[in-house]
Amino acid sequence: MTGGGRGHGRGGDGSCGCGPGEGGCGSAAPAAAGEAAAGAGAAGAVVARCTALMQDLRLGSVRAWKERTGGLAVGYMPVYVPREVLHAQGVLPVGIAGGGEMEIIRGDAYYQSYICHIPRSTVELGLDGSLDCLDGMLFPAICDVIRNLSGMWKMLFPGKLVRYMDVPQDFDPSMGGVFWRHEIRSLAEDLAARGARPLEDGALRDSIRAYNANRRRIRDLMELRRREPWKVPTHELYVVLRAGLVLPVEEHTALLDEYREAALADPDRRPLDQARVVVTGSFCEQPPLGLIKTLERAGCYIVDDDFVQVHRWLKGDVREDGDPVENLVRAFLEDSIAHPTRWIDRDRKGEELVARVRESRAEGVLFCAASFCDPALLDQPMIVAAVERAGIPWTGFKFSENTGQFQVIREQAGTFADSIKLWTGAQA
Amino acid sequence: MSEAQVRKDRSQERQKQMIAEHYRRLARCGETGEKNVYTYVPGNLTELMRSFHALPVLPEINALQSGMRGKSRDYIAAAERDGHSEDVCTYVKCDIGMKRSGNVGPTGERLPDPDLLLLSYTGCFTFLKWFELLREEYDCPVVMLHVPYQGDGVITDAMRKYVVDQLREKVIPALEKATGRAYDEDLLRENLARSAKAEDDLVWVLQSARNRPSPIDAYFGGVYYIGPIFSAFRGTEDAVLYYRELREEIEERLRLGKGPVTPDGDMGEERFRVVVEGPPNWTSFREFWKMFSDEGAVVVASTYTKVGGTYDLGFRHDPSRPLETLAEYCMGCYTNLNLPSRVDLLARYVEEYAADGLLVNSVKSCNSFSAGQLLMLREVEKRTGKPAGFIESDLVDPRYFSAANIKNRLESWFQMIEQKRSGGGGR
Amino acid sequence: MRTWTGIDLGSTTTKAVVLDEGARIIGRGITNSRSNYDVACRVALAEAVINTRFFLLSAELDRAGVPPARRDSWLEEMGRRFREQQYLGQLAVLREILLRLPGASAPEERHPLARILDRMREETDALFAAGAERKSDFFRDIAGSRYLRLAEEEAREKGARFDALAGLFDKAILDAENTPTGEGDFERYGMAAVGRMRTAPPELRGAVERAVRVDLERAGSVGTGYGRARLPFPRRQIRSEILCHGLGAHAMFPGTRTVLDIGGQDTKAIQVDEAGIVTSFQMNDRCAAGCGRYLGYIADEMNLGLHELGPLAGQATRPVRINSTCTVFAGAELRERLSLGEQREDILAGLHRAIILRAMSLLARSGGVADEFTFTGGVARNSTAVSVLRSLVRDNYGERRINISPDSIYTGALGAALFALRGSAAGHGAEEEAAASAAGGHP
Amino acid sequence: MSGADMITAGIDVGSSAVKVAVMRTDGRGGEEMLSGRCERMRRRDALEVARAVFEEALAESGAGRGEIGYVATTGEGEGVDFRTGHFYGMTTHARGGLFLEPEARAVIDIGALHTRALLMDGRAKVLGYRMTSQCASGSGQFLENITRYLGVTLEEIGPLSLAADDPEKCSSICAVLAETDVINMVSRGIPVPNILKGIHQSMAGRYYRLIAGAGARGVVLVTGGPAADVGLVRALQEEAAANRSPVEIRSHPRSVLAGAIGAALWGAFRARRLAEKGLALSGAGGA
Ligand SMILES: Nc1ncnc2c1ncn2[C@@H]1O[C@H](COP(=O)(O)OP(=O)(O)O)[C@@H](O)[C@H]1O
Ligand SMILES: Nc1ncnc2c1ncn2[C@@H]1O[C@H](COP(=O)(O)OP(=O)(O)O)[C@@H](O)[C@H]1O
Ligand code: SF4
Ligand code: SF4
Ligand code: SF4
Repeated sequence: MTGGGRGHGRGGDGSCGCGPGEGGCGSAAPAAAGEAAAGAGAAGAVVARCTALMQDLRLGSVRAWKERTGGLAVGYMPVYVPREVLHAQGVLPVGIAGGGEMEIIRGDAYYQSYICHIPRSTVELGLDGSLDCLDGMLFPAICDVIRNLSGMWKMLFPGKLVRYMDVPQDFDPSMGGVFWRHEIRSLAEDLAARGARPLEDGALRDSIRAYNANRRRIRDLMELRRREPWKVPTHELYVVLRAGLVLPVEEHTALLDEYREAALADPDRRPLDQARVVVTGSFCEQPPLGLIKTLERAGCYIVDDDFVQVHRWLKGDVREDGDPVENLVRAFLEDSIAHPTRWIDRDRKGEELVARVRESRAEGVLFCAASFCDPALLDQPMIVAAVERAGIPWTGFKFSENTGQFQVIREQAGTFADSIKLWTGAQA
Repeated sequence: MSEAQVRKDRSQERQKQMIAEHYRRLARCGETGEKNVYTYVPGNLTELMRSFHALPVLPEINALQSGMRGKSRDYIAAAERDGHSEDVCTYVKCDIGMKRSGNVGPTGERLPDPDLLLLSYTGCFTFLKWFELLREEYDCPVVMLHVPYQGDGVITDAMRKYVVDQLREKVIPALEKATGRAYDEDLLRENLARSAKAEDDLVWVLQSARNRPSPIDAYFGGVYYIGPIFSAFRGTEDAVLYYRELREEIEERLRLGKGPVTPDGDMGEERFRVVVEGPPNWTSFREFWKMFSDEGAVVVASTYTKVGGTYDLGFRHDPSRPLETLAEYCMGCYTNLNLPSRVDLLARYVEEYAADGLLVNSVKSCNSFSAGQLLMLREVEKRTGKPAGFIESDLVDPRYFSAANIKNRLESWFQMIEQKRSGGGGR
Repeated sequence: MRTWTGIDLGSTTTKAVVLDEGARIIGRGITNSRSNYDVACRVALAEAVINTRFFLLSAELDRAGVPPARRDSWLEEMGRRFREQQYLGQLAVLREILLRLPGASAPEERHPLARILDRMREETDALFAAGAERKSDFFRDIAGSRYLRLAEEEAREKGARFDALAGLFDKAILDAENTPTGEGDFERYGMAAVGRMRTAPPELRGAVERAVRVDLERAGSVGTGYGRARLPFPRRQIRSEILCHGLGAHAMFPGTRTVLDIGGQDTKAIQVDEAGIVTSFQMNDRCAAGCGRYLGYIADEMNLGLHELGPLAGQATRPVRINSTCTVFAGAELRERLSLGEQREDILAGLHRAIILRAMSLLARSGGVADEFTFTGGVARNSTAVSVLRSLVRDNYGERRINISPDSIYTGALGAALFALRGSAAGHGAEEEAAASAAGGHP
Repeated sequence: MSGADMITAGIDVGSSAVKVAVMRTDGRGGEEMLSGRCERMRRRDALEVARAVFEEALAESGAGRGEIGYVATTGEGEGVDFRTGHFYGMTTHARGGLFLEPEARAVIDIGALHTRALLMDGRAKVLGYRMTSQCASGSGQFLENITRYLGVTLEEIGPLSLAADDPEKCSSICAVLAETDVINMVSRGIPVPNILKGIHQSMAGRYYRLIAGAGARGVVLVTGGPAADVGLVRALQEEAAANRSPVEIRSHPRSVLAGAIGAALWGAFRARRLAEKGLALSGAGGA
């Protein structure tokens, strides 16, 4: 904030000369003022609803949906799957983003200590019956852990549909495209064999339209956050996006509208003296909500991130006319983000991140990767190099979805925010 | 191991020479103009590369050699200093560290910069990152061959076509460009025919462990036996000769009723027969091996010796279908099999090789191998009724080899097998 | 009489068990493990032998027709006074070492030191009075807690440097500990202890004399535990702790099918069959998070005895969720939570739960919890750990019979002693065993 | 007012010790330390110790309670009830480090549990940092536990380590298991100096990676309690030399007070800011 925000928040007098770190004081009383404000009003109600959905590990809303519609529900590990296809076949796609802070009793028995946390809680959810309502699980090509989880799922739940979705790493329509087309077709056949509607072009076009509408809303909210992060704080946006993993897309789209309106209408949402940062690295295992709040409380506005990435994997709209499967294939090949789980020919990842930093006028980058997350952590040195070349300050830390202790992270993020706030302003 | 052996076997001498010669040629690439291609062990297209007269360089082999030569600690530290995480695969860090420390290979000679990175992306996502990182280091061309995973335990026509198309449209042109030579399918066929010959002999050797006592150790000894065929030599005449000699030597051991060679010479009484899943530890390879041989334990089958091809399942390179056979080879490598197939294979090993149990060495580096091993262990135990053991270490990071801990678990496991055998009580 | 011993050289404590021909436990000894394994081993053995003498003594009293109630009250009082004598002996050693330390020559250190030591000696009577609470039974712990308390007083009242005094103790205790009690202690202190009793019954004196004279022949011994490789035993007298825990648990509760052992640095989940033979096991990896030592740190941090933790945690009303069980961070976590205003009991309850959760995952890894389930190791002495375990087992595996023996900490040593006994039965005497191993023969 | 002298105090509550510094600043760059104290908690209540040490430091400085313009806490001192404001640890270590060693452009702060390396500019602006993870291996606490087994005091570690002739490598990553390693060493008869040096080397390796990872060059000041450990500092210097590193590791006799000093100095900075704006300081929190 180059001398911009003058709000009298907890951060002190709000000028660039405010004492370093004071944003972090008062930690003994975690219910801070800013949140109390956000907790009230219409936006607060939407957020509360979404939080409940996110924390309902037994997927009550999915169960209710199934009862209502009699349709199939199929889970997926949420980095990217062609949800449009499921939707067109009348199947509810359900993103499974681990178990958050749930207690793990048996899931740990399947994993050594040096493997990230999300597969443990996912197995735990499977074993404790939380995922009973799912008729199958899709495991897109994210990393070796998820890949192997697909095999484990086959062994643990022999009655269910289990598919490993090997997304192409070749982006030539005549090769990777053909392969992906085939994968999509065979997924559709598998679903149909389980009682879903056969895949038809008309229905798929409608589904593409529905998801395009959803993606557009999300892009708008992201844009709003980039401009005025105090209006859509990330700890809210995050749970609103998480709700999209379990809700039917139309409902989620409506909910996004509702949230946006309420957030914009809230007069209490005024800027604080905070540093603008882009958070990157947590695209698979999701950070605990407390971590996001901690970053915000330590003086950061998160103006861009890669949480709940499935909503944003495709950068633009999918074409709505012509061969819909081909359109999905083309969108995947040509319009996906530069992602750690994809083979990228030249170093576009760093460039894309730097571009995101510029677009969002961020002042720094926080690498926030899940512990033991190979794709994120192996990417980090390359991305750091790009960020450093661009002269952007950065820092990094690791988390796991059940981290309950944020003291160290607060200290780091606080120091980072301090050094941006104190001196960026002083120079201006 | 070699220095400890009383009499060096001929095959071993040959392998040493092959390796030395290979690295010498690599070191002289600059002068001779020979081209080299970096690639990985699983799904390596050695016959194809050699048909372009390109020399393969295998970063994993360099990393494991660094581990064995006690250099990996420093290399890994160097990579971590440059911002690599403690959490990730140490092969990658060891390789990057080696590059940053002068790129001196296992024979003490410098390795050439790659003319091409051939990313045959088989069975492991880390490969992808690894070459992204190397691309930054060398700024050289990369060609990606996406080998689909056997998610459902089968190779479909669509998968085969996808790989063959990539080979034809991407990999071959890239090799042509990098080497300045035209694709020569006849030469490729000749190479493939030689591969198949060597593969026959290798399979015979590996299966000799069905005998009691087993004349080989299919893990600690096995990693030497697979050396030529998994790395730079498949399809060469040298490899054919090596495997013929090796087979003769093992036939001789069998005739004499001898057990396997160990770090301390011939092994004594064969007390335990075990199947091992997972790669070995390289930094304390001898110490690790001795924990087995001292107890009279011999490994009769292992999956690690299948990462560069599951020949004992019947696969042979087939000169009559050159690109298809390469595609099938890539897709059939061990880590490209799904977990149920891996369990099937292990259970089969325990039974066919009359093993006392399965031991899993879970390495921290390798999610491809390790994620899910605990379930595999349970399943194999359930199916075979034989007790399974579990230890943890790493490939080349000495910090993760805790000798006391591993020894403790191994000892307990062996004693448990024995206690079970004798029906309780003392020994 | 012929006896068989098992020694479990653990990471925190070293345990010894003495068996008679009928596989009955007649002696138990325990001491804290320390920098010198030989000493730890000797002390545990000596304690077990002393305990065996007490067992013999009790038998002598029976033989002399002393009624059980009277016998027990005599033995209790004599036992306490015996410990006191031992304590005084060790205190004298400590004193000598302390006053010899270079730091202690300056008057400003020496005087407070002498005052502290004098007061420690004066206190012993009360320390070992009937019903008195002691932080632990180990000299290091008892003396340490008294010393630090008194040093703090010195610092507060007389302006001595607390840090310096504490440092001196840390130095001296090592040597003091390594000047161990011996097997002969019973002879040495037995009579003195009787003399310190309020009334010294003549039957008791006679029985002590007779108990001292019994010849204890060590017919065989087997060692196990974390540090077993360092035991001064030939290889074939060493057994894996997994096997020993399995067999020990089986001996205590023959219906046992699953064993959980939580020791100082490792946690083991073991499955055994109807003969006590291990069929599967899992232990924690290189990380010692969530093991017994963790509780040790917490107890230190709170200045409590280990035995006080469980009861305190049992008073929790709203247990706190705790995920990190890094042993070293335990203290930090505790402090942070306290500073956030959470209740000590609630935090403690959370810590206990975290430990048991880790154990649950090892159990799951090893094949689950079968009926009957036996919980062993030092942590089985902790009431909250036990109750959390009970409820988690019930929730996840249904009703299971859960066995906990008062001797649970000796399970490994018992298993080892049983192996020794069976080894002898199978025809290996102690000498024979030694000879076999000296010849390097593989069994 | 910014021209007038001001006395401020900094209280650094660590996980094992409380440090207090009382500073006089003139607002024009003149800074002077009036008193500094460090006391280990030894399981006493942190806040009580903090209060006691604060009183002592105050007495030593000669300043009266009423003269203190700002009481700044850092570290885990947020709970200190008489503070004016709180500052993040790295910010204060940078500031304090620069005060102690004006040439320093990086600080490695070794605490009882965490270690962080930070890079700064000539105004103590933190430019980047690295921190150890949620695992206490190689921490100050670890070393402290070890000394208990070895029966040496903290003060003796350094000189003993310097006397090593054949350092014994310590292999375990885990601080708890490493203790056992060390016990094993003792029972194998390895001399104490060699054990200590081995531990120092393995710690130095870890710390050096943090320093290098943060991208440090030039003078690096070691702060925190272990900075007084000459053996550790020497091992760090050797590690840097072995890596032909562009850094020069230094320590300062008052290194342990860096956080407290930094807090006091930031407190002064902040108090002047607020005064300029005509804002009165509230009792606690400062906001
Ligand atoms: N009286 C007690 N009450 C509660 N816990 C105890 C008690 N005694 C020991 N413990 C716990 O047991 C642990 C030691 O267990 P033990 O089985 O002796 O371990 P090891 O065999 O590794 O030495 C200690 O760390 C402590 O947590
Ligand atoms: N003279 C010394 N030599 C070595 N280590 C020391 C010395 N004095 C203190 N320490 C170590 O310093 C640590 C405390 O450092 P400090 O910076 O106060 O940490 P924290 O702020 O986390 O309490 C303790 O763990 C202690 O082991
Ligand atoms: S968090 Fe990372 S390593 Fe773990 S499953 Fe997800 S992508 Fe894979
Ligand atoms: S993760 Fe495993 S297969 Fe992949 S590069 Fe590392 S060691 Fe090799
Ligand atoms: S220090 Fe803590 S987290 Fe690290 S290995 Fe040891 S117990 Fe585990």
